[in-house]
Amino acid sequence: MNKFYHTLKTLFLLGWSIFVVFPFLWALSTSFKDANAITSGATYIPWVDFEPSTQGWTSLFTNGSQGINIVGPFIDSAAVTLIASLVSLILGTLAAYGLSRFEYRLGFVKNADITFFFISQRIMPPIVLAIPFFLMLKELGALDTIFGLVLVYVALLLPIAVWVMTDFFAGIPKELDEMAMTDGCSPIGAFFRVILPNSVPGLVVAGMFCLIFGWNDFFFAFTLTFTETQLLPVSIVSLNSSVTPWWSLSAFALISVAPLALVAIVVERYMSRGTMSGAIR
Amino acid sequence: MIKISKFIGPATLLALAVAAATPAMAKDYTQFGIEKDLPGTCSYEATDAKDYSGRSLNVITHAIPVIGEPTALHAEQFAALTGAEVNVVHVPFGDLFQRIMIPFQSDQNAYDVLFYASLWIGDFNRFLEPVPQKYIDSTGMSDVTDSFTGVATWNGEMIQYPMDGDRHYLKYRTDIFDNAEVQAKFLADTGSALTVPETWEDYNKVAAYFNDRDWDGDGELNYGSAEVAKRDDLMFSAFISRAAPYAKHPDVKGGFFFDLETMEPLINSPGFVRGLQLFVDAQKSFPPGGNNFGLGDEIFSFGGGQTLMSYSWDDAYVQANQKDSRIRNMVAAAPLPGAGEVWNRDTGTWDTFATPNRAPYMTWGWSSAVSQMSEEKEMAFDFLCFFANEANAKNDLQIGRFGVNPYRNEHLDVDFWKGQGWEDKTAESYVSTLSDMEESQNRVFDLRVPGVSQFMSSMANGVAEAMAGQKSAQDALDGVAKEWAEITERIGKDRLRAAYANVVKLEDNEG
Amino acid sequence: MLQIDHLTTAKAKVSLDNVSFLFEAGNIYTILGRTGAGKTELLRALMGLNPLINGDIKLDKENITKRPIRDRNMSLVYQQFINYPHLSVLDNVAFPLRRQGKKKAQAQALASTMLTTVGLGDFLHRRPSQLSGGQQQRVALARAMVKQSRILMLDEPLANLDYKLREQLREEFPRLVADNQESVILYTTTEPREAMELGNTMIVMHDGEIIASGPPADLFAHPPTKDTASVISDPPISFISGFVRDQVLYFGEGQLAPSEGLQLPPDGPVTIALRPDAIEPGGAFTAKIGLSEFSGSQTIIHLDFDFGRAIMMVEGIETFKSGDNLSISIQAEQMMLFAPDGRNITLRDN
Amino acid sequence: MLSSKHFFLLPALLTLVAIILFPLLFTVRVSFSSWDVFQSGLDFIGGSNYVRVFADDRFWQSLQRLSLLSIISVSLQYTLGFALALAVWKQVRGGRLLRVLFLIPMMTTPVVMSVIWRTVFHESLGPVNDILSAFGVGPVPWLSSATGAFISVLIVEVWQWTPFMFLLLLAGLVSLPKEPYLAAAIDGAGTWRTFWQVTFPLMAPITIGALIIRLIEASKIMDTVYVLTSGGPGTATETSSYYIYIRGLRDFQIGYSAALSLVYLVIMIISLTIIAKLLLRTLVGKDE
Repeated sequence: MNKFYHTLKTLFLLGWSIFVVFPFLWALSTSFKDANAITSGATYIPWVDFEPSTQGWTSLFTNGSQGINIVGPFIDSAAVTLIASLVSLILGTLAAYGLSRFEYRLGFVKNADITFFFISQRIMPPIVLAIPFFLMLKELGALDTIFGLVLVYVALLLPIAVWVMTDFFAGIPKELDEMAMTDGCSPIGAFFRVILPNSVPGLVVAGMFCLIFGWNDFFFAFTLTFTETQLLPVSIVSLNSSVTPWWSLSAFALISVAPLALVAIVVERYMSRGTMSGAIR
Repeated sequence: MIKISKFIGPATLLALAVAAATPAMAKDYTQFGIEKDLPGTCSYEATDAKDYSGRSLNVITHAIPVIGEPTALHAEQFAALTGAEVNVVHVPFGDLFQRIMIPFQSDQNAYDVLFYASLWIGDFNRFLEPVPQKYIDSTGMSDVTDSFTGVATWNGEMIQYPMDGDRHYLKYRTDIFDNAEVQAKFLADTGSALTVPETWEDYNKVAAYFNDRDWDGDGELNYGSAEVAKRDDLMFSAFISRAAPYAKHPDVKGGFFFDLETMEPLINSPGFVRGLQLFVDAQKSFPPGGNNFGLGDEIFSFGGGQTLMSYSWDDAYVQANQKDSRIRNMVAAAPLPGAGEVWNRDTGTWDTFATPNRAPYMTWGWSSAVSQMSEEKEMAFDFLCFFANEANAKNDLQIGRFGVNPYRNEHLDVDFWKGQGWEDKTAESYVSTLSDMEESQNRVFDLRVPGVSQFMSSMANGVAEAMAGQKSAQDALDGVAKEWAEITERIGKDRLRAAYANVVKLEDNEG
Repeated sequence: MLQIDHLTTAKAKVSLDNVSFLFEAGNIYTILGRTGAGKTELLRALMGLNPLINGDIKLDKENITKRPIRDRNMSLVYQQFINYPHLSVLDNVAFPLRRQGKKKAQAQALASTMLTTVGLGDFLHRRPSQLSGGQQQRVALARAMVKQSRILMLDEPLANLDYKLREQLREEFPRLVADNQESVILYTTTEPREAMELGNTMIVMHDGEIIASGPPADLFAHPPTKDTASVISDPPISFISGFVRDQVLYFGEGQLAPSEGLQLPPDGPVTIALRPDAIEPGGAFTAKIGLSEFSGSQTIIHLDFDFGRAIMMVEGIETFKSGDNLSISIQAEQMMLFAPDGRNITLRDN
Repeated sequence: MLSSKHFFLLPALLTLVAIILFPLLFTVRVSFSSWDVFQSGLDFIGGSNYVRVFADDRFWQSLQRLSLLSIISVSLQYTLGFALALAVWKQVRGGRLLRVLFLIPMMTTPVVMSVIWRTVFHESLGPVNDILSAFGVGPVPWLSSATGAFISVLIVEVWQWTPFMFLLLLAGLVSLPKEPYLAAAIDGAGTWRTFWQVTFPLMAPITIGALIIRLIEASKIMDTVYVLTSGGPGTATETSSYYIYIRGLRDFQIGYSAALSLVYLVIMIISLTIIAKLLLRTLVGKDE
């Protein structure tokens, strides 16, 4: 490849990297500021531009007045996200396998329509569902509980799992299942003994999307909880008062990003092995 | 003694640990961060005597820090004193209403205690528990000023628990306005003397003059005016402040937003249009991004010394005068600018006033209440009473970001503020401005009717369209009036009139 | 013994149409047919992978038409080399045994023996993806055979291998399946030579039907129909339209009187089938040379006659220039005649 | 007969239907009621909410704005994501680190990051204008002008979701067959031509899937607007879902917002279906 292309590519990668990192660096810097360091205009480097303060960080682990303790929300968030992702992944994988291997027919409704029905759930803007979900969870006595949120998140995440896994299974030759059946497996056994062990890349991708969309949901976590169950995104907006403590927000943002950054590393491993081929199409 | 500092939270925890270790100091409550316990119905000592252990209280409040932080602080103290479990949830302003309203409408007992914007009383009154007589008779309550007792009352019954007093007034930099050199230069440049603006036209003029210059010599540009102009962030209050003197004629009774008789919206009447035009015009003296400023930005901007003038709640003023502030004692308060011409809707003419017409806007403030559905009403009221006890109120008043502002007569005491390290002019102008508003006969109150959010949201949207240059002031407000008429239609004129009558009674000084 | 009656599958691109047959244990049946003839469809239908709309399958007199796939006691080797990617070679072969309920150790021992038989004794712990295509297919074969199932089906198992491996595996095949004496072995292929070489009985399929069956040599010598002749001839057989009048066979401008090798049918149209061995260089007919290609040590020459096209084969590598004219003769004793309905009406004197 | 195929599909289908059916039917019912802040019952007011929707200019404008925003942002995300994927597809120094880095924005919570972005774009206290002023530019009215706010939202959307495209497209590239490239190389096709004649067509199925999913997600854009601009200035960044949110939860006009939602839903389903068909036709050259 010629030099021009190479330079262009390097510049592009460099530029984009800066763009990606910039908000994080800014947040990192801001998290060590106090009100004076903020109101005097943009500053960047601690000790040089401003006198650092650890207030932003300590407030996240302080109960009560000054700060919000994020340990509780962190655990709640993790619990809701993990359970809902797991349930969605299990149900979604089964459904996706069914849709990719069997023919379903209910009147004029066929496989493609069922798949569309799953995916179309994501078209619905969350606001639409806020009140009905509220009433539904109220009837179930599930408002402000992890269970209630899991229920709602499953509806949110299931379509994603179905989407990814349907495409993934479409890439696994049908003969593999047939072979398992000729080798003495029931259709269900074939799935569990043969297809599932070969679906790890797809499950990783689907699981990743579930985690991302679950961890990052704000709206339902916000509407359907009161005081007992608090998720991270909701805690952060509780700092979004008319006077915004930039320092706590920044520290908070960095902490809440951390767990999923680990997910990025896992995903990258699978991606570079090229095993996600069928997982995304 | 523990100094009050911004590290109050950690300090409190530390203090609590100390307290646990030394039970002998039982009557000394300084470990809670107050200077001393003050006598009163719900003093620390009185609250300490109660035992709510094993019971819990759910509280919804505003985001941290405004009101949210004192709520959390006092919840923590209340829990320590009584043994109760107090859960506090913090919600941004824009969503506070729905977070309270959805459980109300669906009969879900979600929160015992609610902190919210007092103007929502028109919607919430059906769901609130009236304040029991024994709290009305409490020492703290009897000192609450008439305006804020009025704010807490609905159809003659007190259903909100006053814990904050709010109004808009003008804040300005004395280091500029009182500076002889600057005054001389201003006179030379403009041909008129530099005085604290008496009308909004003056305000705009002064703001424009001082815009985009480094008049405090710190190397950064300074600006003329910081205002809350972000659509969904309390901008409606700023607009009402600006429009009130043009639209609220002291001799015209029977409604400011609506004609109480016909329930026709007055929002597109010439007075409001003039107010909006001046608001639009003022944008050129805003700091960069100023037309997207929320209250927090305004506080940072004026409180941080970036802008010359500002008007809104007390927060920026208190912030500017905190110990670590760069502009401490360089600010003073004054009544909101008035209007030389006022629209008289009875005669359909502009009346000229030799002394500018002032229409102090008793802007909605924070209030609190107990839900009817609560199963812990007594504890809930005890908590509110404790929240607002004499010692706590004094403490909260001193911390700008808490957003708690004078609402008792004892708070309007120059010596108290001087005791905080405020100098003469800063303290005196503050107290006199606030006191005078209490005495005004031409006050404007919020539209405390059912569906107030719809009205305000519609108005804010129209104002924002004019501010963004998408529509002219008249067109924008015509659009708002049309929407208001539709909302009125949907809600029902009679229901609305019944509610609005409460407001008009206060405005017409009949309440 | 496997008996199928009136097997019919739902209309699709390829479907079975009323197929009946009786397969005897211990035999290797090669099923020959072009792509789309219904070979795979037949195997899949037997296996239960493709639903039947009509017909019965009886294994040793027992009707297994409705039996679930896993209980059918059949194995199938696919054209693509498919193994379980997540299992080692050993576990791949042990897999069906484990499903039969054998203990792990026993299953692995049996699998190991089987893998040694197919020549993979050294690769037990590799993953299939680490093997060559031929080795992968051996694993698949081992997995199919290890079960000792009553029916062993192989669906064009060599089609995706390269030439050399194909030849090698084909040669080994009889030895590999020698153990499966009790089984019915069905082997599909598109290659006539393979079918004739490997099968005791050859079954010819066309358009979803079995159109002929029998010992390979008989079928080759006397294909009962024109379609059969067409399917089993490689290099391709050429068909020429002609007619018989007064005991003379006319085609194009040529004509042929009855000769000692061939008796002519009564008057009427016939289709004349010429295999390459019916044409020899030198003679009364003139043809234009088309393409010529080499196959092993033979040369195949495509010829254009005024009455149609045909193929000639000569030993050795020879170069023929395209476009030149060539004189050839047609051997009547090698010629076959088919009636307009496709029946073979060739009659010879001897 | 409950066969095994139902074992696979039914749990998910029934779960989803159970969770979603009530809210959906309820929304339909509510849209025919006047439920609002003082009237929380399910009265029946016929189709007047729908009549109001069709006369609601603000809604239709928000829909136009949404279309513009999502089409621009998704195109940018796709183009940039593809470019990035191509750039790190073949060995690059530090490639794995870059890949992880490029994925991270997608993992962050929109609400949280938008709060950070708001401080980044802060016109007098934020870094962007500060840095720009060093180059003599600005101050740029990022959040206070209609164009600025629109662009700010775009930037945040691109920052957040380009990684999504990057991930899908890179995964696709990694699994492409080698043969067509050999053929192209033998033909002597250059980088540019190889891309258009080999890579791009091979990536068509992934492209379609990625675009559709992103369009669906982008059309719901809410959190970013909520935190960054609150739909302003004026109504410059007010998208449909944010508008529905204002009507529904800020103004508490539950009945009306239900009608808005359903109209919106129908429009979205129809237009996404059309877009999907069009993409299929242009990129793959066939229907279905």
